[in-house]
Amino acid sequence: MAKIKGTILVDIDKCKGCELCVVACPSNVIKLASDVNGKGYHFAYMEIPDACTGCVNCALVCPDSVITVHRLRPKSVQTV
Amino acid sequence: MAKIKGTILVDIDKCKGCELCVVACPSNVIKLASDVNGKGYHFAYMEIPDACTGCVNCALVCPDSVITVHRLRPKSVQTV
Amino acid sequence: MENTITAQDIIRDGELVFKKTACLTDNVLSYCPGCGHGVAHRILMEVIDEMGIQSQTIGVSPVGCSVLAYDFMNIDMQGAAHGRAPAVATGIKRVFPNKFVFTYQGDGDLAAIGTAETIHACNRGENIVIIFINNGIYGMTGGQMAPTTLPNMKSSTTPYGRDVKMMGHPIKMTEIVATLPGTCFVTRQAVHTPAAVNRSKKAIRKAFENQKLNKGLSFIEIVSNCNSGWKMTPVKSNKWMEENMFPYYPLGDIKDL
Amino acid sequence: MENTITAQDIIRDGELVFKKTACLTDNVLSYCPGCGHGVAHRILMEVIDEMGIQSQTIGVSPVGCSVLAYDFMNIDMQGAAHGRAPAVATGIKRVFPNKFVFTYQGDGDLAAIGTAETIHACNRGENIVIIFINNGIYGMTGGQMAPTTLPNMKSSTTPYGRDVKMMGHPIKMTEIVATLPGTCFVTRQAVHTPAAVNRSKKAIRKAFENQKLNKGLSFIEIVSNCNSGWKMTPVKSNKWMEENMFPYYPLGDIKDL
Amino acid sequence: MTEEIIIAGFGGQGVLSMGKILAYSGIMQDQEVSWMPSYGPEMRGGTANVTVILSSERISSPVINRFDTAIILNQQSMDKFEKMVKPGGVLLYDNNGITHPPTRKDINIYLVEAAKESALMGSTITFNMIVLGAYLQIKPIVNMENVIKGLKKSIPERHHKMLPLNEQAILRGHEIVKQIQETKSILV
Amino acid sequence: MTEEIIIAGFGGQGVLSMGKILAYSGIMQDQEVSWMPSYGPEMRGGTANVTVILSSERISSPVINRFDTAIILNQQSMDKFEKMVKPGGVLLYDNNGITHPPTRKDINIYLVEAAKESALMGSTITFNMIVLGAYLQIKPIVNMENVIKGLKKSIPERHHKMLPLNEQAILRGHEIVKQIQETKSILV
Amino acid sequence: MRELRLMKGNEAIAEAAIRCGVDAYYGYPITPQSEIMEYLTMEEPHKRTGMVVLQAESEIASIHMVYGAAGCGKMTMTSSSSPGISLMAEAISYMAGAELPCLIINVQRGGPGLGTIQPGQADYFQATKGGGHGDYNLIVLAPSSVQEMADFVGLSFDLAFKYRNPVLMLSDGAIGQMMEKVYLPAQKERLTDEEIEKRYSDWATFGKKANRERNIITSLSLESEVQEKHNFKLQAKYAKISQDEVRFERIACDDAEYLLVGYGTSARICQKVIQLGREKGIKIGLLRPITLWPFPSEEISKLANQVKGILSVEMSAGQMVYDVKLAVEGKVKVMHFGRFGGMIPSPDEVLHALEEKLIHN
Amino acid sequence: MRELRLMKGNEAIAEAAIRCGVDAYYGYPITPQSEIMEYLTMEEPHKRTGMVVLQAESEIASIHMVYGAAGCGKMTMTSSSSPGISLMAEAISYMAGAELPCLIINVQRGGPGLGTIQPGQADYFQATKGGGHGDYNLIVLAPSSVQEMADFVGLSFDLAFKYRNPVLMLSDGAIGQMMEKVYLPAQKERLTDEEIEKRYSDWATFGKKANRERNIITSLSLESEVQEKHNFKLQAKYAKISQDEVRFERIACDDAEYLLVGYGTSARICQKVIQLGREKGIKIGLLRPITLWPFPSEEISKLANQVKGILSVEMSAGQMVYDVKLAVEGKVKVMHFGRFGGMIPSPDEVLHALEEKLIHN
Ligand SMILES: Cc1ncc(C[n+]2csc(CCOP(=O)(O)OP(=O)(O)O)c2C)c(N)n1
Ligand SMILES: Cc1ncc(C[n+]2csc(CCOP(=O)(O)OP(=O)(O)O)c2C)c(N)n1
Ligand code: SF4
Ligand code: SF4
Ligand code: SF4
Ligand code: SF4
Ligand code: SF4
Ligand code: SF4
Ligand SMILES: [Mg+2]
Ligand SMILES: [Mg+2]
Repeated sequence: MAKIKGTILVDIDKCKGCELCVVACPSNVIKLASDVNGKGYHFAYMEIPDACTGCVNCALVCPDSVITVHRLRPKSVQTV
Repeated sequence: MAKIKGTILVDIDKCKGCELCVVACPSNVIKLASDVNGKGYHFAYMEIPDACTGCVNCALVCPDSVITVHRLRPKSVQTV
Repeated sequence: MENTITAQDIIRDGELVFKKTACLTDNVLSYCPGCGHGVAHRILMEVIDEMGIQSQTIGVSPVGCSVLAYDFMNIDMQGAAHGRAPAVATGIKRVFPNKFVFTYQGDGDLAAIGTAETIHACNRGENIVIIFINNGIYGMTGGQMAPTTLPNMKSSTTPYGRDVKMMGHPIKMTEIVATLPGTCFVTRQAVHTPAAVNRSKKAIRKAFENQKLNKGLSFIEIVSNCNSGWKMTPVKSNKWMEENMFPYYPLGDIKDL
Repeated sequence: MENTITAQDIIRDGELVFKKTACLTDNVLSYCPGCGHGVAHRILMEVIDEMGIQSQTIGVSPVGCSVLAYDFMNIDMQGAAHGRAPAVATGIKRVFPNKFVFTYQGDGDLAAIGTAETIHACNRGENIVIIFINNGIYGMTGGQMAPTTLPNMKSSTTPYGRDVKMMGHPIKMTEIVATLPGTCFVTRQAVHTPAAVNRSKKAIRKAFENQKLNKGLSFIEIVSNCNSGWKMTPVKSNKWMEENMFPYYPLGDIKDL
Repeated sequence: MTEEIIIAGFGGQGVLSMGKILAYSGIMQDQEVSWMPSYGPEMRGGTANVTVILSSERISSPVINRFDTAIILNQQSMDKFEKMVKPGGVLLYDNNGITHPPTRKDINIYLVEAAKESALMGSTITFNMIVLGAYLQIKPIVNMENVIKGLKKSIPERHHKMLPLNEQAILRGHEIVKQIQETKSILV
Repeated sequence: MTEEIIIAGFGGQGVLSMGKILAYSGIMQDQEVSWMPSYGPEMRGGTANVTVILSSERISSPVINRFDTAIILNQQSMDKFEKMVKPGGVLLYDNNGITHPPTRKDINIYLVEAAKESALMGSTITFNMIVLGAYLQIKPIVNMENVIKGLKKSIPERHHKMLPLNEQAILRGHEIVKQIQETKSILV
Repeated sequence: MRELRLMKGNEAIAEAAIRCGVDAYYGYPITPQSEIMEYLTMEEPHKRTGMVVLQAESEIASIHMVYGAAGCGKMTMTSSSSPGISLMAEAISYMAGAELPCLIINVQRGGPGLGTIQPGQADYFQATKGGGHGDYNLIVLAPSSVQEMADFVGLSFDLAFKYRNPVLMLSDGAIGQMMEKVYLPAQKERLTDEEIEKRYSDWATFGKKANRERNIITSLSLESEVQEKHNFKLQAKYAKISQDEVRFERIACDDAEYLLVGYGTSARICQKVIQLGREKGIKIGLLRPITLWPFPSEEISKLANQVKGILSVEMSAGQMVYDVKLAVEGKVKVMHFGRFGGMIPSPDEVLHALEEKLIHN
Repeated sequence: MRELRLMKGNEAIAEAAIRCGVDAYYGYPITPQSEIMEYLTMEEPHKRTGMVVLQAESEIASIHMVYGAAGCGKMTMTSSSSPGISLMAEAISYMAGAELPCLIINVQRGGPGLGTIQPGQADYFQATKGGGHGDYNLIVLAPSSVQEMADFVGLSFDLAFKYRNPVLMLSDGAIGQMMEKVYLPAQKERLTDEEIEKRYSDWATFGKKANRERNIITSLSLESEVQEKHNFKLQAKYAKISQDEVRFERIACDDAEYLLVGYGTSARICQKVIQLGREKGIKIGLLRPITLWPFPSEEISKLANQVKGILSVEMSAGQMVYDVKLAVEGKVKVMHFGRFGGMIPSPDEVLHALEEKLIHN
């Protein structure tokens, strides 16, 4: 099946490591880094980037609006 | 029929002539005087004293609590 | 023959069936002729008299025509600032939980400036009684619109009638406080007829009994007249009240736990 | 092969499906990690962006954690005193009847000190939108009891849990204002899951559409978390909210005229 | 010229509007005027009074406690204001409801039975105009023409049909005082 | 004797309680003390700091802007407080999260890797006690006995079972500094 | 030519407000000033000029409605009497902090507390020293005639917008309730929304335009440094106002040997005192502050060099007298005479007090 | 012996309140004083002494709850910070008018408006000149240490009941938030209802007993004459308090050539300034008013005869300085130095200001 592919960009300097995106992602794409950012937060990153469908769930629940989502529909879908 | 008899005392100096007792009396006992009291009010008085049954309706609605009511039950009734 | 019986005879031989309660002072009420405040005062004081709680009762008077209630009620009283009677009563009741505390407030006082204090005292379920005289107007200050002024009703600040588009609809505080868990008894009454007076008095009695039982806040609205503000004679104002106020503010118990 | 597609490919060839709205400034939100205020801010600004009304909108921020909302919302805003946002919004809307005006308030702000202003703005049917963030606590001042704090819930002024006998029950302002004729749309929502976020946003959109149509006051409660006040991680707080807040504050439309 | 007047009576007797007409009349005659009412909580049954000053100079205090003229229409006001009339001043009163008539010897006292007269005229609304007319006969500080102008100004348009009746009442007041003035040279 | 100290770091690092223990220790030693925290709206992620003064005399201003000692636990605090240490004073810091270490030459700087040490000790709650111990090794303004007393006073009864661990951490702090002091006579 | 009317002071304010093009009045009834709103509702200014008149649920709501509308650059006002003004204290401090132009009218009655509804002047401290918290100043105007009740409405708004500062008109029940002749100003057009957006584009909230940063109305700065900077700016503004906007009236001062200082109703009474005094050969003058803040300290200081004594006449237990003393700095004796609690001093007793306290003493 | 603790000023107030036998605290959260109510709720004083602690829905509700309980003769208090105190202005005027004893605590922050939550001293005018309407005075105490935060609770109630007058403790965020040693008073018993009914039977409301007239708590007199009489009575009381209750501390004044006047946190800083100054050879003294009303005018007037100049140090743009000037009456130069808007002056800059404004000038 032609799967929709997505990717997220996390503004890691502004991420507060709240983990809400982690639990909101249906594909378990996101994890918190063991490193911290300048403010001392374990920021979010794509642990399994391939699993991302670009469903925007993570972005919808991110309180700090630090997630940007792009989505690529497989050709077949795009041309329909 | 042995009728219950009543009578009212109006503190005419304090009566404000509001007429509420007049309309509340089921026996049409009360009227406002054409004279006025010290405050310029047409005070209430018993125009038909015989008709008073001492039902206290007038006293209940008098906003200024200036009506006192006495009642005499006919002997027959009193002794029952 | 019956018609030979004089008033003197009746007074001498009969029984005294109605007399002003001793819980009212002898001061002449400052209210306009026919104003419902007077009857409300009296039945409230009768209840206190009949329950024998004069020495344990503290009343709170508002700012409004009844600001001088303490001149007429023969009990210890505090005059609260405009709208704050429920807070004052809370302050009293919390330090004297076994005394009887009530507020007596007008519609401007209770439903406009005092909205927050009213709602929160009710919501906390303070063990007090609130007597709420709703005459649809600010009596004391000369007849301005109250939150309870009826649609299209004239007042000195709605000289062409209350325009609900501009000013909103009359607020029904009684229905609102009935929804709060802190109130145990919420009722709307009147004092314009003997029967209404008796019902109101019963309600007040129940409210104080509730207080004795620590049941929460009892809230008694009395729909009343303001002859001066409405610019009517007392008799006409009572009629107008029946015809116009009661349909909007229907009488009866709203909540009785 | 699909797995050869890189993030760069997707960004280049795909579409941008989510990006922070330009109606939010670039300032870092001052809220704690995971605080619902952030999401509420965003969807509110998205609606304004999508309706194209940024240049006609005036917001009113409260005193509470969202006191700095004007640092984050890229629109003209006024900071109101604690509890007075509905009065401030009334003042604005009456002189600018064709602009869009909203307030954004916390539960302490709206349901405690601001009770009178809330109820009367709703009752007058001011053509505004009220966004009411109910997190059951005073977030900003360090987690004191709010009028909406749940029974037995701990806060810094109810360290042993809210005793409803002493403090009364949590107040449901949303249900109260729904009874007032001045409100046209009253709903309770949340922002803790993608679906909830979408529903909240729809509600906000509807509220602003109502304002455009002069339908009266739209009131949107958002039940939210306060991780700091509740002393929980964001994830746990959302769970706790579902289990404890929602039963008391059930989500859904209460009134929709 | 300065004339300082108090008009005092019950709320419903048209005390304030009498003062207003007087003040407006003064304005029509290019005088300085001030009109200072008692005010209080709107509980009826109380007394109402108004201090009116007409002067050819800028008026300093609008609140005074000595008067050239007192127009008194009930007993409470008599009790309060009789003593405040300046020696040689005027006290004009209606005796309806007055239980203790004025007793001072150093002022000019006029009894005007305006209530009775207004009943005779068939309209109680003329009461205060009779009083006003009486006063203006005693102290013609404004001329009739300006009084009529003042009357017009202070009565709402929709009541202008009552103007002739009011004028008539003022004239009736004139006459009553004229009669008094003619019948007694020394006033009680 | 007067010692003016600032302790500054993130909200969660036990900055305020470290100050409190120090202050209580001072009391146990019959000193005058003041403990003045920064305070602000309860939004997390901000820095927290506390000024502690121990003195043999009555303390005048509890608010000061020059310190005998600065204990610094994050970069923001370093940026703000490094410059406020009096010449010849002490700056003690943990390097976790510090991107710009202190550069002043006129003060005595101690790097104490307390975060690392506390991880080694298996309990992050020892972090601030290690720092405290380190500080007290540098400036033994209160003796250990009184520190333990202060600790007891400032920790709620129910946490007293943690006292031995805390004591251990303080001693670990002592040691770390002792080592530093032994290995270098001139401090970086 | 301006229109001549016989009006109450309260009514004159209301009519002047309509004519000055005021955009909104928000208020709550209280004696002795309810006629302001009553007159306005009767006149239906929304039909005459589009002016908004709204009865709020409380004084607190009124003043915050004023805050909102003033923040939009609209000419906005409220009025109340003593207890109602006290309730506005927090908001007034906010408005001063947020630099919002507006007009607040206090038709004073006798306090403290519920007090009486009769005239008083005991809110002088509250008006001039800030009933609210923090360092701020209101511009305070004191009308002493019905004419000034009308005139000061326009003046107040001029000053309010010139300095972006709230203006308080400190009147009292006597001036509010009394009728006098008043020449009314001609009707001015209200500013259109476009004009407002143009004039006040640098601060007022009317919707963020693409060509400017968003405008924010606030009195908050969580950073003390920022707050202090803002306060320095406010203080500089107050210094400027103190320099440029002092207003007063000198009556019979040129040859005066004794000086009365009085404002509002007291100043009216003092005029009679001057007359009575001069009839007795006492050369009395009156300095009538028109602005109570800024206070005419300099003028009083000058007069202190000339006179033998100064009597501050107020319907209070003595409040303005301290500002007089501060101005005089001990140069001559400064005394106070007042009736209060709703009482109005008579000219006789003021003269008597002057003689007792300054001449025979 | 009294118990020694390390406590925040806010906590010290709360603990002292329990120990002094206070009957009720009603309050509403606001930084920087929320710890008072937090400490109280944590301590559960209803179990320790029967003291009532209730979180109200607003400051307005709190202060009116205080009104109610105080009217019952109970020892009642509330606390807040600047904006919250402004909201109480009407009620405070009512309480002064009704002569109710109570304690109100203002832990000041920087204003105006919402301002900052950092310490300030800009509510001096509000506290001493009456934020509310009408002629009244509060007794105002200014603690300058945690110890005094505790000690002044009892003192406040003593004064409040002695004079039947509200007492205001004017503290600030620095003293509220800082911890110091504090010796706590021993636990006192609360008065029983019977004791209260006996002590205050002539005025407090606790239910009308057969042997006395009803008691009424009010601040209203519709008759001006009656109101004025009441006001004269209040003024006489204030005069008595002014005479008997002035409190201050003299520090290093005996040989001082320059005088600092400062209260609360500023006074603490001034102590350091004295030290720094004397190190430089400048003989500085400090007069610390403990009662801000009544103000130690007489003592300052005396010191003005001795020193070369006076600097009023306040965390405000200059408020107390006017009372200093009134006391000094031009005898020596009086200047003001302040940081504000949440800023606290450093001892260095105060010394510098003193040198600039008084010595090199
Ligand atoms: C703070 C404050 N605002 C306004 C007033 C003026 N005021 C006195 S009574 C009143 C309203 C009275 O109306 P209501 O409560 O309905 O009582 P009523 O006179 O009708 O019985 C108002 C607005 C006041 N005394 N205090
Ligand atoms: C008059 C006044 N009283 C109290 C405060 C202190 N205060 C600031 S925010 C707040 C409550 C905040 O709670 P809420 O409205 O629920 O907002 P949240 O922080 O939870 O979002 C309080 C009491 C204040 N600033 N002003
Ligand atoms: S939801 Fe946003 S702020 Fe929270 S962890 Fe994810 S990206 Fe970071
Ligand atoms: S877009 Fe969807 S799938 Fe991708 S990370 Fe976000 S929630 Fe997960
Ligand atoms: S009801 Fe009472 S006051 Fe009214 S007329 Fe009758 S007796 Fe008089
Ligand atoms: S007692 Fe009854 S019958 Fe007698 S007068 Fe009164 S109402 Fe009429
Ligand atoms: S004004 Fe109205 S409410 Fe007040 S006393 Fe008169 S009738 Fe009653
Ligand atoms: S304190 Fe609570 S409401 Fe405030 S930002 Fe933090 S989590 Fe959000
Ligand atoms: Mg009413
Ligand atoms: Mg909240």
